Amino acid sequence: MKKIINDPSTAVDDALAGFGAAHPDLVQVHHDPNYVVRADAPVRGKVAVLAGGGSGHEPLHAGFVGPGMLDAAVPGPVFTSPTPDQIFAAIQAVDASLGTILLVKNYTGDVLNFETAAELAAAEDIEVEAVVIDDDVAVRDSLYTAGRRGVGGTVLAEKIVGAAAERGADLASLATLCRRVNANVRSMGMALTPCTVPHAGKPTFELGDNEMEIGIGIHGEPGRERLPLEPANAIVERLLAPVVEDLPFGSGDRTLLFVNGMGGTPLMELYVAYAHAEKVLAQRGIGVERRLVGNYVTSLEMQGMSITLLRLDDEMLDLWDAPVQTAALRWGR
Amino acid sequence: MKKIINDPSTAVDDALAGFGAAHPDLVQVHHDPNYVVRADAPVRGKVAVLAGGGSGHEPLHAGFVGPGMLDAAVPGPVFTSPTPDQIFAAIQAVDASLGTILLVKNYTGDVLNFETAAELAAAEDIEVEAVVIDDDVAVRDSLYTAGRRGVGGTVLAEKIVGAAAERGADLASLATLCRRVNANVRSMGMALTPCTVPHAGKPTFELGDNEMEIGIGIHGEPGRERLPLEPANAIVERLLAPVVEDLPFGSGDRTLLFVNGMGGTPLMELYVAYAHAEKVLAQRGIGVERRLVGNYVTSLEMQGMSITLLRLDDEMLDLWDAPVQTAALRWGR
Amino acid sequence: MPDSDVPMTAQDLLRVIADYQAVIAENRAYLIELDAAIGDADHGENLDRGMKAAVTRLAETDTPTPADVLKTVATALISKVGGAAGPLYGTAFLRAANAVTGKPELTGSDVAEVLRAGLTGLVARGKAEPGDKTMVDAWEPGVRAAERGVEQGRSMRDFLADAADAAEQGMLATIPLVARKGRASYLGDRSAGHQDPGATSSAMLFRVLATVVDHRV
Amino acid sequence: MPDSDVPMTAQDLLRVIADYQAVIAENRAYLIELDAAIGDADHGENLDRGMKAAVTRLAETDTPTPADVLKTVATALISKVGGAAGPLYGTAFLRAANAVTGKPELTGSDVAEVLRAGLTGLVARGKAEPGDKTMVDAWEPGVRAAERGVEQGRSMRDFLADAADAAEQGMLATIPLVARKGRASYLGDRSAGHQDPGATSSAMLFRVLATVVDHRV
Ligand SMILES: Nc1ncnc2c1ncn2[C@@H]1O[C@H](COP(=O)(O)OP(=O)(O)O)[C@@H](O)[C@H]1O
Ligand SMILES: Nc1ncnc2c1ncn2[C@@H]1O[C@H](COP(=O)(O)OP(=O)(O)O)[C@@H](O)[C@H]1O
Ligand SMILES: [Mg+2]
Ligand SMILES: [Mg+2]
Ligand SMILES: [Mg+2]
Ligand SMILES: [Mg+2]
Repeated sequence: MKKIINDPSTAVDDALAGFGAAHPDLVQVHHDPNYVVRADAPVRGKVAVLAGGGSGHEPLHAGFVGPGMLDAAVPGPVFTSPTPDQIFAAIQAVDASLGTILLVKNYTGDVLNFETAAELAAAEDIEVEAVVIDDDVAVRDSLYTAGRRGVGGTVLAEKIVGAAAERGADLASLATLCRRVNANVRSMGMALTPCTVPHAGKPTFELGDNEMEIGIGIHGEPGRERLPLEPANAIVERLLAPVVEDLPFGSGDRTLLFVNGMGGTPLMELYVAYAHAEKVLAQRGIGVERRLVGNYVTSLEMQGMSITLLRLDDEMLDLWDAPVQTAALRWGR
Repeated sequence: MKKIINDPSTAVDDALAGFGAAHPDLVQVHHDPNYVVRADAPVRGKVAVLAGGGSGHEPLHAGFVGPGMLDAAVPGPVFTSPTPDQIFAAIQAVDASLGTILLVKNYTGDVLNFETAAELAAAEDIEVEAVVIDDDVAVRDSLYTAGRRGVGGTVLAEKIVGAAAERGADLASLATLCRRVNANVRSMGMALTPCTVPHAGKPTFELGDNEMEIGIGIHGEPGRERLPLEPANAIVERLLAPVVEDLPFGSGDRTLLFVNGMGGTPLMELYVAYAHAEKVLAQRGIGVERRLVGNYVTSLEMQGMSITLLRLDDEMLDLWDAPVQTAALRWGR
Repeated sequence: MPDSDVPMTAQDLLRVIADYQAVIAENRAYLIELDAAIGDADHGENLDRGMKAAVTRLAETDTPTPADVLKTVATALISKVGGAAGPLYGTAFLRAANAVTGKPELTGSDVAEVLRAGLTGLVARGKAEPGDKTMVDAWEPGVRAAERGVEQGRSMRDFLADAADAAEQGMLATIPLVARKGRASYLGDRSAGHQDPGATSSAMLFRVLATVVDHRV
Repeated sequence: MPDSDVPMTAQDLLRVIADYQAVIAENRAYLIELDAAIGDADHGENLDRGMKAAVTRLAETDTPTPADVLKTVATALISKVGGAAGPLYGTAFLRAANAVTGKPELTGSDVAEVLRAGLTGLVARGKAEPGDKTMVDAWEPGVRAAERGVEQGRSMRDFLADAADAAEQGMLATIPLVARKGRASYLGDRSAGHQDPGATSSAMLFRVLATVVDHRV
């Protein structure tokens, strides 16, 4: 295992300390329990927006804490959901009496721990609403399974909901908005290489020199199928087809196209993919009005990418464009 | 070789096309010859700021094109300097009669090609000044060698000079400022893994599972020495010591600390390194007033990092804080 | 309950927890490996962290009742583990504790009730059914074997040994299954051919319980 | 110049360039490998791109003079190669062209002058001295051998063969050297033990020149 860390058992804490030191203008980092809040938390007069989950997906979520996006991020150990009391402590740190919305990626662990945290908050008369994000089309959904995973769509939901909260939307309408974003976003991912969870010490799976893994999530887990490596354009088409067909996206749709790297993918490759993705969508009459390209929802040092497509309406578009000031996303003022 | 590309011979062109498509608000991309200019180029009333070099270092340089930073970026093939007529075409595209400053990383190829481009420009009565960046302390400098390489310090120079140009500084004072930045910045890098140049098809060097390469540049080249892998804190100390001693930085200095990933390094690891770097500097009485953490000057998918330290004066600090609007760095307005 | 049967004390339970912690620590890498194959390579790390916390907290508790022991473990797991295993095992221990609140010792049928309550909690929380390739696939046969033993008037030592055997069989039976819950479900058919990590750590719990009772002096 | 010596024509030079392009294409991977060891793994790719461009441009030129051929190659290299090799080889060819402007054919001493002019351009541009582990280490002995041959009245065929031998010896002599110019210099002492890629592609150029002249009918 080759990592710039001191010890697998302190890596998350050390990184959080570094994150706090590197962004003193944006965030405050709390240790034991671990959470990250806006430098000016709790912000009076607005609903707090909180997201969390296992570590190893950086910049998600801490990199999105700041004006216009998240009030708090709650990082668990690597690929392990945070615990209820940790989440509850973060809720208490950001709640400003107008309630807190919890954005939860759909994994059994995350859902259960956030559920419990929400109960703890309710017991203290803090209003909370948890909304589950499940945008990954690689997973077959059904009442009898764990359902789809939350992946790239999470960033878009955090940005859009965060912007609405900043403008003063109330808890119920934020939850409705968040569900609307989730209902209109789809993702699919692939990997060229596995990643190594620090405490595991070796890669989660092995891939041959000429193989790729299709339908991965963001926890270094194996995907749905293993295929021979293909040129970028073929990979893009392979990821986009199920994304487009699932919603389905159709001619005339206005979209946000998000090409996401899994952590170890150079920008050059993401832009190669982006170029073709936009072309493929254009051929289907799907218009790309906003774009995001980069390593935003990652699996440690994994090489690979995911493609996320969000159908925009005027409100979402306006909220996407609204100012944001975080470590990983910044624009406007 | 595992990459999301279509063909080694089209990777740079494809990525540039994607970059242009993904950032239509910021840049225009020109193909054959390849260069990237601000969407509003040429910008009247200011000196143009141009940088360039081999591709494979993304987001350097195209990711820094936009208001407050570069007017043009000129990307060569992977790890190969662009050609003089390519650079000259970019100069012509951005020069607004107040001259153009060329920021050149100190590599024989870059220096020779930019030199020739400058001659071509002079022949057309375009005023140009080329300033060479050579901040890498891993390389012993002497009159009889190729001298030090330009590495992480390049981003800082581009930001600071770009901000000054935006404020209307003239060509001569920009060149002086750029030399001052270069005189006050030092860097040192290391790698955990090599990278694979697309046209070469295999890694430039091999590293054992328990080895790291110290004193690397940004071209996937082997470094000055190979050592057993160490914990993050030890690596940070190993990189910082020669950086601090070279200038030297001393107690009371105000600095910008830049922890840079080589392309495939997850943020978690960079923040682990950042945390310790700031501590080590504090112990020496060196104050960190500004920070940058991320994959900004990269070697394709290489895992590793470099640490860059810049001694700030009031003017540099003010220019660093000035608004910037590029694909890779954004703040203010 | 056969008259000869010695009830289970809080001390016995403390021993169970201590031994289970040791077993998990020993099998940390093994559980990580199982989870790497069809999950995210953290089950061993998660439980190891949680059980260490449980043991630490128990060391700070004076003269607990059986319910106190179970509840302390529950809260330690809930507040230290995270992931799916934390709330699931945590709920199981919490419901188990609630089932025997106030009792100074546990008879054989109390023990079977404790196990049943744990399973009920697990299912209430995780909504998994037998055959979904989860912890439930070890718990369910384990609990049923214990209850059958009680009905048949077998000794605690004997029916817990049966329960451990049944849990282990349930664990092995997860191998061919296609997962319908938890992360392994994302793999679809590719999840078949691998043993479920949660069922494995659960079978270990049943085995420790049987062994401690077996070795009582 | 021995009277028997046939002068070098523009056609001969076109053949040299065509053959050199083929040699570089064949040795692309080898030159990349040499550059990977002490540089950045692009020398073969760079020259291959440049020579292909040179050949394409020459195909568009009607009845050129020797200087035209050399100049076309120079501008193709300068505008298509980039890196260190582009301007260095480009300047060498440009200076070589300037040395024989207007001449319809090149005598033996013209050829030696062309080579000297190329080397002078190379050194003017790159500031390398013999022993710095660069192209110069192949060019310098190659040019000296050619000049010595002219002085001694040897035939063009013979002195170009000598020059190619000398260039190859110079190339091999780069192996133990510690680089003082170019990327290899960044490696410090670790650059020793590797053959310089630029010296290698230069020796190939001298060899192609000798072979073309040797094979003339
Ligand atoms: N819904 C569920 N009901 C019961 N057990 C479950 C459920 N989901 C997952 N599990 C169990 O949890 C185990 C994984 O636990 P762990 O790896 O610690 O958490 P995570 O899946 O969050 O990484 C699985 O092997 C499975 O036995
Ligand atoms: N200053 C110099 N003078 C002469 N030759 C040089 C000089 N610097 C580098 N070279 C030659 O250039 C070769 C490398 O060329 P190439 O790989 O194409 O360019 P780059 O070094 O820019 O990647 C080296 O092997 C060396 O022979
Ligand atoms: Mg997990
Ligand atoms: Mg090069
Ligand atoms: Mg797991
Ligand atoms: Mg090279």
